[in-house]
Amino acid sequence: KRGNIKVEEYNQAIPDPPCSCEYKKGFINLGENVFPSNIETINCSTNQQQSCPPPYICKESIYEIKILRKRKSMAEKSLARPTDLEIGWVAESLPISVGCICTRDYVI
Amino acid sequence: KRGNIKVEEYNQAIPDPPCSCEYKKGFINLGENVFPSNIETINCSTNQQQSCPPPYICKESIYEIKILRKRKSMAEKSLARPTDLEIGWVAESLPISVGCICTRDYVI
Amino acid sequence: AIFFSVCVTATVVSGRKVKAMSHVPVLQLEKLTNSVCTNLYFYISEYSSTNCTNYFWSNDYKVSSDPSAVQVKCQTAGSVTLEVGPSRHRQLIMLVAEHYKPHEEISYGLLQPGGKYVKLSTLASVKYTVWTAQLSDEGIPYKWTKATNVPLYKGPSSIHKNYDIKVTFNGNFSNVFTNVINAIFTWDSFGDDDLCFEIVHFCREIPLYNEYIWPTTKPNVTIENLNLDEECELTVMGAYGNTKFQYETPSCAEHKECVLNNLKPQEPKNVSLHA
Amino acid sequence: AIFFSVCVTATVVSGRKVKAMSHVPVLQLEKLTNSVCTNLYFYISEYSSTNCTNYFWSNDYKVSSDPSAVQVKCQTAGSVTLEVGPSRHRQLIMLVAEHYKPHEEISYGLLQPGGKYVKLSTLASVKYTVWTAQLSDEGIPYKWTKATNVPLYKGPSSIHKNYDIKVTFNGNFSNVFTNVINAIFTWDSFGDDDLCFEIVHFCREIPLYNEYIWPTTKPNVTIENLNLDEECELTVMGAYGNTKFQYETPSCAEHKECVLNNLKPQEPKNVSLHA
Repeated sequence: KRGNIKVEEYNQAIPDPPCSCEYKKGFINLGENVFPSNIETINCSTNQQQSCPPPYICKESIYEIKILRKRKSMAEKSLARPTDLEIGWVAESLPISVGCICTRDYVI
Repeated sequence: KRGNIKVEEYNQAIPDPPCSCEYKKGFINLGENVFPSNIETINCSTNQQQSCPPPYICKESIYEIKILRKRKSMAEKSLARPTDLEIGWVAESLPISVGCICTRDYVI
Repeated sequence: AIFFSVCVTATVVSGRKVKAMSHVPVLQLEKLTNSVCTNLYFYISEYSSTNCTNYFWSNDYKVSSDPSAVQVKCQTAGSVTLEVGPSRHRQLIMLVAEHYKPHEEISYGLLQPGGKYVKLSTLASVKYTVWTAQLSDEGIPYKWTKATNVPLYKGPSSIHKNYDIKVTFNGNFSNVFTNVINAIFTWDSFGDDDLCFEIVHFCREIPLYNEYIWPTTKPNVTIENLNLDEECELTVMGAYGNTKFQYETPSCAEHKECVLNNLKPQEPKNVSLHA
Repeated sequence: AIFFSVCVTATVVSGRKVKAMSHVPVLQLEKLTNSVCTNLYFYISEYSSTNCTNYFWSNDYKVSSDPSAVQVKCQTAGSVTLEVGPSRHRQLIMLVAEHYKPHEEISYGLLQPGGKYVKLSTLASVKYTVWTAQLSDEGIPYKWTKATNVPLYKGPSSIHKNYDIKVTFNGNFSNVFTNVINAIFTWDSFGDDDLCFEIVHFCREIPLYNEYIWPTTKPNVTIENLNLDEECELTVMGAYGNTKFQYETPSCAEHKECVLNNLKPQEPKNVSLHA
């Protein structure tokens, strides 16, 4: 497997940090009536990873982005948006995964 | 210092994972002519942190979000945007920090 | 040949109104008509736009004799917030500038019946006059009134003052997981030039929330659905600058019912840690 | 009294044009006029909108006798991509529907001189007719032409086919840090119903990039500024579904000059690790 950080083989032969998590990048396609229409996401390759042993586990770290969607009716509530933006667009928040971190494994 | 994860004192007395990074949340205010106008960011409290000893260091993990800004002239290049969105708005990408992770310390 | 419907609009439009707007290019007047007649679709159920477009400019106007009818409450480089005498009818409030570039529009707001405040976007160093009108059920403006002038924006206040922010909590402290804690923030206003605010709030586990606070001498905001043992931050942005207020939500430990609820039998996990 | 300028528009407008558009509500016609006359500000330097607004509908129209003038190249649930005979003049291409709700607009695109393709937004299950016109330097449409009809969208193809994606690289392989590697992707099109594509690309260290590929029988895209030793992914979205293509950029090890450039003297760091 190629080092996931490009310079590894050349000038710093340091192992991965003890609790790093392998991840895969993907994207969500929200279609033509949403801005942005394609959004990058990061998923943990598998939850239980070797370099993040129990009681820890690799978990996706969530970040909430703001998106604009075409309005269907006035009933739809919009988050704060620029005064000048046409009323036909509604602002919403969308939680996405932007990382994969080694953290406590909660049994909730 | 209060545990930064709320249940710590009650049913799972597990220490922080060996290489976790302390972080502070903040935000950037981009003003009224940009959507979204306020964007959450995460900064590492300090780079060299006790729980992420050398040769590792806490580093901000960058994610690129898409924003809309009022167009000033036709010369401005726009990223992909919905066909119906007024031409008066330009789509751009903005790298922001969405996490603080313990990783190799490159001397580049 | 006559393009019938457009001309109909023309003949009934009262000339007197035109003189007051005569300096405004037709494109901007028509863009206002279209934008209002389009957006009313979202405000009025079973609404037909034809009358709105045809008769938009068909009523007289007068110059307001009552200066308090419309008051400039707050200004920033890019906006002005106005207080308008509330009315039982829907109201149109607009800013008419001295000149327009083709891509610029007449900035306007629609107030539902009883609405008092509207925030309109402005361009720096442009002088505006406020016009108001009431809207019939078909969206046709009447009682056009030429109201106050908007003074040129003097820039942000040069002196920075810290807002004295206070927080109180209410909600359900009984269980650490199902908590619905609300935080109520209040702070002082430094006077009539300090009535509008923007707030940004977030916690470690709760994403950013942002809200515009309409003009008030007793500014306050309530943030809902917080949890116990959280570290949070509220930033208040006002005429005298930004003030950051860091705080912690109540701890489960301080509330008997929360501690009792959480004394579940504790099965130890086999904790093994290897670097 | 007569609202002078608006009426001028009315009298010179040719009736014949109106009959073809007579089913379109005035609001939608005026919104089109205003939107075009506003946006031209961004297309034409020293442009005045007054003439554009006043004389927008002042020229005749004819029904196109040349079916190939405008061709429907691709359709999705929310859009149609048209190929238009290129012209030395700026062109206006628009979709006229059978009926409009107040908040709906005539979907249109402006093509700079020589432009061939335009993507217009559509509502599912609505029939459209394509109209084109050339624009004078003042933005006034002439040679209005009623061209082809847009067939109703038949839905995505039921069969899924994988696109056979190939990549080649060019650029500067000399140094692992300053690399400017470009990846050139080509894939096959499955025929005339498979000419438009959308691509999404990203690598471990390179953020998402997204682009619309205009109609072509030889689809290709070039992604610039990649670095060596990268793991990347290109997704091609076409009429026959999405195909994901995972690949690795060339490795520094495979390029002599890159390896030589990187043989810097290696000072060991005191590596101490404690859990």
